[in-house]
Amino acid sequence: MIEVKKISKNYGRKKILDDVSFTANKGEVTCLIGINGVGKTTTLKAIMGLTPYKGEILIDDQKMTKDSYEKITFIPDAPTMLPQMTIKQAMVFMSDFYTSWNPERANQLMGFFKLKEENRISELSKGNTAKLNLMLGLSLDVDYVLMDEPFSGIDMFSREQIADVFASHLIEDRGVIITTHEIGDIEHLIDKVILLDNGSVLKEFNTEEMREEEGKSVVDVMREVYQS
Amino acid sequence: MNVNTREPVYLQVVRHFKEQIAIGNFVAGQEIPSRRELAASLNINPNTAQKAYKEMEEQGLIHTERNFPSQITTNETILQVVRQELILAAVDTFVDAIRPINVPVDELLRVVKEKYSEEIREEEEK
Amino acid sequence: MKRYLCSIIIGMVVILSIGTYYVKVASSASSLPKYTFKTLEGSDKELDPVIINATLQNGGAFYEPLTIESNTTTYASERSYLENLTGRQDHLIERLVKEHRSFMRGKDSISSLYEDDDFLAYAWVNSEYTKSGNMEAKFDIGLLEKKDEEETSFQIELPNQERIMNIDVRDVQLVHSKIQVLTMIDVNSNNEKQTKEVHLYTIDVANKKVLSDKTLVSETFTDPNQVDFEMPIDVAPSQPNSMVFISVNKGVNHEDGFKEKLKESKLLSYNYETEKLETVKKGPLSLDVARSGYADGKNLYAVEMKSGKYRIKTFDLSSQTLTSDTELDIAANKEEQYTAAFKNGRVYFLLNGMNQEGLFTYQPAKLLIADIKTGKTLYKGETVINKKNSKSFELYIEDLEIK
Amino acid sequence: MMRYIKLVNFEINRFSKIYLSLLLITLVSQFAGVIIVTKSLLNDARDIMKEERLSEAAYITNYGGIDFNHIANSLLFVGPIALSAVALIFYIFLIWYRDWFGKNTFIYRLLILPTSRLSIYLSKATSIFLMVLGLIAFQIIILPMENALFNSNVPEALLSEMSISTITIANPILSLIIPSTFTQFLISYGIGLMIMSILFTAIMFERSFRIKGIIMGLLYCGIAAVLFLAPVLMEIGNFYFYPNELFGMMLAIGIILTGLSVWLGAWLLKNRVTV
Repeated sequence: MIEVKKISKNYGRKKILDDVSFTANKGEVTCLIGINGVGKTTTLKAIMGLTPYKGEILIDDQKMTKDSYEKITFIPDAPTMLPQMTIKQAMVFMSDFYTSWNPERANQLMGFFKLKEENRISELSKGNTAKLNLMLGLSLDVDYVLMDEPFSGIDMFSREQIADVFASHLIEDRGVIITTHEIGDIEHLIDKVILLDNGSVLKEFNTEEMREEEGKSVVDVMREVYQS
Repeated sequence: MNVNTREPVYLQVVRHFKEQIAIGNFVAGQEIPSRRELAASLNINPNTAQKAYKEMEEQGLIHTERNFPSQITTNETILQVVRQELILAAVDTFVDAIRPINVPVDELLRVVKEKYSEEIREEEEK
Repeated sequence: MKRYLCSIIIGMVVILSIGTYYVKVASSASSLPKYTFKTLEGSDKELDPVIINATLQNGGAFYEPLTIESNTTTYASERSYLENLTGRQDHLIERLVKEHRSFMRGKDSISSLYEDDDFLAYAWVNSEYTKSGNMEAKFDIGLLEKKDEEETSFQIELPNQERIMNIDVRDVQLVHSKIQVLTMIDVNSNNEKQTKEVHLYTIDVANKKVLSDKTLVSETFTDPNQVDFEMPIDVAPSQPNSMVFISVNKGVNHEDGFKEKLKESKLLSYNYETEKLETVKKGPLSLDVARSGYADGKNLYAVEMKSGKYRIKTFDLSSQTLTSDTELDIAANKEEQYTAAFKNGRVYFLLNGMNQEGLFTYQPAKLLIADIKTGKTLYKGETVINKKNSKSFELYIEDLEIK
Repeated sequence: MMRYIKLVNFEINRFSKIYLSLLLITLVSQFAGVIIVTKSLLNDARDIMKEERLSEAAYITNYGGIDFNHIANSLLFVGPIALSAVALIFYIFLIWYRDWFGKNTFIYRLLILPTSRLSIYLSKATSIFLMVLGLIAFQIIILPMENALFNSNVPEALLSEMSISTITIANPILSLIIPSTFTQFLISYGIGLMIMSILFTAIMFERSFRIKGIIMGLLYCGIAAVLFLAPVLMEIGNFYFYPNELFGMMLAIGIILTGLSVWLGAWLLKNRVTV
């Protein structure tokens, strides 16, 4: 379980996060939703220790250490490997540094995404870059996967592919936190929604419960919340 | 399966299964896909698949023995009930839609019979 | 493994190449020529107190300082880093630092020091120039009572400093518990006239006061006239001396402005005890020689070159008479430069070939040690090099120090 | 530890193309320098001998022999050394900023590696330092070859042969990069290491606090400089130290400053840096 406890963050005078708290369970897909610039990415960075913050974040009841990076991985929406590397070299790099690297899954995903080992990262399209990120991130045998806007700016077919992989490779005992501002593609895939606005949590709910009890889709709730 | 985002997804999965059983795509005792396979094939969250399986087990539609893949129940009664349920649910919707037109029952049955046979014939011709 | 090739190669090359280089450097000091004195006459024991500081030069490009002590050559590169950091130090200062480390802090000018059995005294003028070009100066005074290591240190303003442009401490004495500071001064002037003065300051250490500022000599002149004050080399600068010599040389600058032509000169003596300033009678002493002589408070020694030989003249200060005039057993040679030292009743006399432009032939340096009074040769020797192929090496003698 | 070595190797491989070019430029330029400058020196000497009708021996007496120092002072010889120095100093900054800037944000990957941030910090420092030493080692290797080439190109009568250590002592730039004793080597490159760690820490300040961080970084450099030079500055203020005391103090301050900078830099990288 990832516990985010009252974290706050300022850039200068601007408040990015203000007392944000939520939990994300293993085996669940938690989605941080909000219109752009509400601190979704900052929250993920805070969890990964990529930005300082006030408050506390615990991963399985423990603070982040270097070994946590074998347990939790981050898939940002920009390439995380050097542009001059080939995909092959990127994979070698991953297997060099992570004991949790799973080469079989990597090969499987490579095939599925039709990525070629000899392609250079700098030459990849936006969609293929997202696929590469996904491939690298999901090929680690980790407990938690954090994804930042995996669908933004990607063509429809790639989105479908990614959503497919998302469903088939997010094994039930992993915890997933995903940020997005376009819920459409994955609405039926997520368990829990954290609605963020202006750096604070507006609403937190379970999607199936919301459907069962109120008959509302996530988009309905968003509309309600943001338009009121 | 087309997912309706305003209705709990697990219930939609259960209904999907029931439809498959009623049609005969799933027969008694048949092994069904694992939760992960199901999630992947329906493009849904594995948790939802899990929940749907749990619901179906509670309803007696499937049963799981330890370390074996889940199977469609062999209990004919339950299978019949599923069929009945589906028929009844469809008929309910139909009745609800036709009731305001105030058609005499005999005429309605005749039209239904004609239409239904025609559709079957057309399907068979294809 | 292939991926690590680059790093492994760099690592190996770094260790091997740099390692080998410095191992070679460490052993290469021994490849520099070693100078030793070959005894031609007398006993090598006489060599023991002799320290020669010199520089080895090779073809105008390479300098390597060296010291010949106890007849062994040591190059600076052979000494430890810390030893080189301290640098060459006068033997006396080295001893004083060892004995009175805290007092000696920052005191490295030997003519500013005075030492007797009970006291160690120090006087120095700390001067700075303000933006307007005026000098601001303070005396740095220190007195150490050796018995109980009691130290008095203070600063006092230099009296009449506004009229001074430049000040140089030349001798320090402790007379009746007062520090006497002999200084040479350039006086500030706005016009053509220049004034040079010799001042004696008397400082009361107990009351931290300047008791008196006495002008011993004052000379005013205008260009092209020139006046210089000179003092004989003090062979024991920190020892108690009751008498000092000051030669006053008046001359006219040549038009090229460089060498002066001597017009008039006199030799003055000052006695700290009696506070008397006297002009030394010219009679027995050639002034020219006295100017470049050596004094130890009792005697003035002068080196003279006469009919192909070097002579040492000893002049008694209190009686103002010539007490001896002896000939050294060494041939005089204008191409060679002498360095002399007077100590232990001996004269140490080192002759070395002057650097003649482009003439790279090895000439040995010659060392003579003789009794001052009798002129009797106690030791005579010359340098030999342990290397044959060292025609391009030249030795520059910087100073001759006697322990 | 293994990951630290892998990171060092990774950083070196990343710079290897530029690094190899630097080595190649040095090699070509210096050897070209030896050949070209030797030729022109010999021509000059022959011209003078012709004009003044001097024998070789007389030429040597009047003008001195032709020595390697002439080569070592030429632009073709010193230029590549300066180029390499500038490149590596520039790389102290680039080694960090290249991870942040551009479309590819490698810093994300670097900071989520299962290794301590200190290793990341140290691996970058180590790789730069190793590459600096590599260049020095390379110069030490090719210098004797260049000297041998020079000696074989100059007629013996005109040649004033110099040993390698003499060459390095006589040339100001060579004596700077190849100190004359091993102790001096340790001290010089120790100071280099200290300066690099201070610069790294200043960069970490900037990366942590951006514009405010630039001021903090500059302030840190200033404070470090004042601290390191404090014993010397005290001497200006009329407090005198013995040379060995001065050395001891600067050594101690230098070690403390280096340690502090590494610690602070790694701490900032761990706790304050924003990507």
